[in-house]
Amino acid sequence: MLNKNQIAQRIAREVKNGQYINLGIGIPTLVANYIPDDLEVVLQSENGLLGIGPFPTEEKIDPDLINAGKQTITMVNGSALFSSAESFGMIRGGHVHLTILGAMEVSENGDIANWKIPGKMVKGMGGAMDLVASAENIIVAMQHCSKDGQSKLLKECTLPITGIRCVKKIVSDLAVLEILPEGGFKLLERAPGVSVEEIKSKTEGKLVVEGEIPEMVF
Amino acid sequence: MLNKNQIAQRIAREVKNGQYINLGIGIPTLVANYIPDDLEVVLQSENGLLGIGPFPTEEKIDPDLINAGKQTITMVNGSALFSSAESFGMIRGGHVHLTILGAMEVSENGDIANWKIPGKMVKGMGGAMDLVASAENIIVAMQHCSKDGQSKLLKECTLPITGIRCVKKIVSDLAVLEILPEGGFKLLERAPGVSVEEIKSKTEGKLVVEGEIPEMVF
Amino acid sequence: MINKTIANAKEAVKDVFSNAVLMFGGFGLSGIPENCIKALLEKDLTGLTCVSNNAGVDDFGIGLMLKKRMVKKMISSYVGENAEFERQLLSGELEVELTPQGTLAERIRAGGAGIPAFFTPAGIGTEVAEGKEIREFDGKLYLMERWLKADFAFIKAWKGDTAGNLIYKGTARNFNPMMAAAGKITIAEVEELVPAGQLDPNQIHTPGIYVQRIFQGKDYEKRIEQRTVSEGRG
Amino acid sequence: MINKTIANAKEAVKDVFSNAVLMFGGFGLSGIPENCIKALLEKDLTGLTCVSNNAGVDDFGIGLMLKKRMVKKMISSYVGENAEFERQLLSGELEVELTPQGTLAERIRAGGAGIPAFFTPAGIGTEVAEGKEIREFDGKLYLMERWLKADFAFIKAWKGDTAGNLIYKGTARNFNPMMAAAGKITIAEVEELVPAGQLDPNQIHTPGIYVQRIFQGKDYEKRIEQRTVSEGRG
Repeated sequence: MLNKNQIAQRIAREVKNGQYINLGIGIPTLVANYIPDDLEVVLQSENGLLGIGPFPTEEKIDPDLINAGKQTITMVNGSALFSSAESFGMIRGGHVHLTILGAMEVSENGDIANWKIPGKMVKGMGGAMDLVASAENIIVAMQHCSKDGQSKLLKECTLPITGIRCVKKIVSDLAVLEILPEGGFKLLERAPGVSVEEIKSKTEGKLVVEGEIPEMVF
Repeated sequence: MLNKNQIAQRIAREVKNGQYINLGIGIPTLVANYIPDDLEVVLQSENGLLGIGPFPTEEKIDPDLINAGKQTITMVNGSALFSSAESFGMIRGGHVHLTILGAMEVSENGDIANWKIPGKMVKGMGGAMDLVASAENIIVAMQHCSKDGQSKLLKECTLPITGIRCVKKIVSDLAVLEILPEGGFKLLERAPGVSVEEIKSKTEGKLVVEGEIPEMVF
Repeated sequence: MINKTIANAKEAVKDVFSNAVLMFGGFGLSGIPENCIKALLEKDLTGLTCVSNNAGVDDFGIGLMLKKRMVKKMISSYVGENAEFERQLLSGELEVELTPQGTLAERIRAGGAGIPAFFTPAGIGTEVAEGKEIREFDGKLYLMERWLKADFAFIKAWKGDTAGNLIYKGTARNFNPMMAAAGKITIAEVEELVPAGQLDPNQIHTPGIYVQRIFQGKDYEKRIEQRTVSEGRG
Repeated sequence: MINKTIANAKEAVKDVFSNAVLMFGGFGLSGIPENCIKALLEKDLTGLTCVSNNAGVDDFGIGLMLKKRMVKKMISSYVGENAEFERQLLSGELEVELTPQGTLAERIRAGGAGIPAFFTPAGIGTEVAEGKEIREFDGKLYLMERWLKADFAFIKAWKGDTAGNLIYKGTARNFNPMMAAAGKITIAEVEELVPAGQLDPNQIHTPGIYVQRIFQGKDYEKRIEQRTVSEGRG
């Protein structure tokens, strides 16, 4: 089983040179730590920045410079600042190449649920619905099962949907899976020590297993 | 009969303190020369400037600073530059208080035709259709009759329309007229030496004359 | 040049009325009109509709207006981290219209730019799409969203001039520029107010045409919600 | 930071193909991509659709492309002052789609921002509205307009950096920022190209994400259509 950092580390391998990337809150934010130095990529913060740098030192904290998670940040050389309308124009217009975000549930046709749990206080969707409706490539970081062992990779989502037919790939604590255009979770890689059988038993939606499934190496 | 400069001078009297104004090409451009110095107004150029100043001296000509008529211009203190989308957002959003433009024909319900003559080369509407569809107050500068004596203040426009029910006031070479909400040209003022009878005979659309019609003073 | 300067926040909010629709710039607590919010708290206002990406926190920003029961309805994209908000929402005192963040930004931009409706893919297949017109363009589904406008828009900028031209700083820009255009009366508070002519016309983020009142604010707290530091370079 | 720099205009236009849809920034002759237009003239291209507010003049700008019969269709708001244009239009060699200037700007902005359609009042009651959906919102009539996108967008900026960030000057900004976002491949030519990090992030007009190629142009003529001077102050 992968821990949060390993999930982030594995997702970082999906990043390609020259990409503009939006990282969601939580595990996706950790992905930035694992992007190889020889790749030139630009991180977008949907509250109005291209070119997120590392967190600031204490002396460089600027309340006028935060990310979408409201954390204090810095800018890299070549950054640009803009309004929220411009920012979501970028997102909606397909200019961001890769979106990485968390999910509570994903269905076998790529629907995602990550914004609302019935009966719990609604916090709001923030920019998630815009991101999932617009990005050409969406990778989800998530736990394969709930705490009580229920699969979160489903035939159909049970929670309120954030977006439909949008997720391209999932990196869970157990596996890397691709969503097939015709529907179904295609198993690509296993977490170290996790068997295909375990993944099968913990995937409620249609799992497609073809040939040998390699184990991830860290 | 008013000459072009007098038409501009008369229109300038409609300008109120604090207004943002878009001046069309031709006579409307001349209006700027007659706005009293004690009025603070801002002139918008729809190609992306608020705060048009006077024409430049030879040394100050800047090819990167032109008005919508492609003339070299200057900026006043407090100017702002912006894109064409922002500029027409301003216009469409009703932020420009007063639009002054020329017309070939105006109908008694305020329709305006000023962009196309059938059989002649079409140059295009430029920003005129956006302006007339959006401005809360539109004043037209025009000749009352064509060169062969035909009225240009009509029951209905014969030329292709630029916008409907939008003109609020007309300053022609013969008169100042208001378009009534229920339709009709209400005569407000006569040009020096022009009689109500002459205006009547040269206005094809419904002319409303109530009481004494004062003569303009220059 | 038209002079939009007023004395202070109190004068800025003098004619704000109960049941008005108000917009507040800011993302989280960054770029919020602190001075105007304080001045509004001094007034007896109820039934307000507030358009703001977030709802402040319990003891700062719009959270304070919620506490005073001034707000009837919030139009926002994310309202987490606010216990008083949650209490009022669950008790039915407060109404909330949750809107995807990009849709919210675009609805406000549309309000300022005279676009009564537009199509966006955000929310297709979700409860956000319920009751809205769905249409296919070029093989993809979109839903129709309407513009948003306000009686008063409260804007926070870094620098401003007496003509109402504004320059924002960092990510404190966020919703401020669109809201400036979408307010019938737009009130800008700035950290530094200069005479018209001192700001480079080429660097203006919000042209003064959108701003009816401007004043230099004071005592900015600029609270940080998630103070995050790194030990290394930064 | 991603480096978008290329050597020159020739390299910039290397993959432009016949029948492509091209956008050209500029209003009149101000802010037009002079270097790229020259480089395009060196190529054997036909059947182009050109989106540009104007069509240049007979001997400069897009007018030169018309002369070479490279253009099949123009999408513009105003095409006056171009005799060759008139000749080709009357002879049926050239097709023109006239669009109100604000609608043109907004259609391009929509193309870049992922808005497939929007409503505008411009053109209601005119021939522009023919065949378009008309709808009433809040008591006023609007017509629906579609987005515009391009295979290649040619942008002229004042300063740019290697990351593709752009700053325009004066009214030479005009259509450039929206077109930068609406091009599948956006090519920016700038008067001054600097390393990433030298432009203030707060003053960027076009973020580099929209720009695929950037180079420093040369020999800018910047022709003036209406040289107008005053004797007095200025």
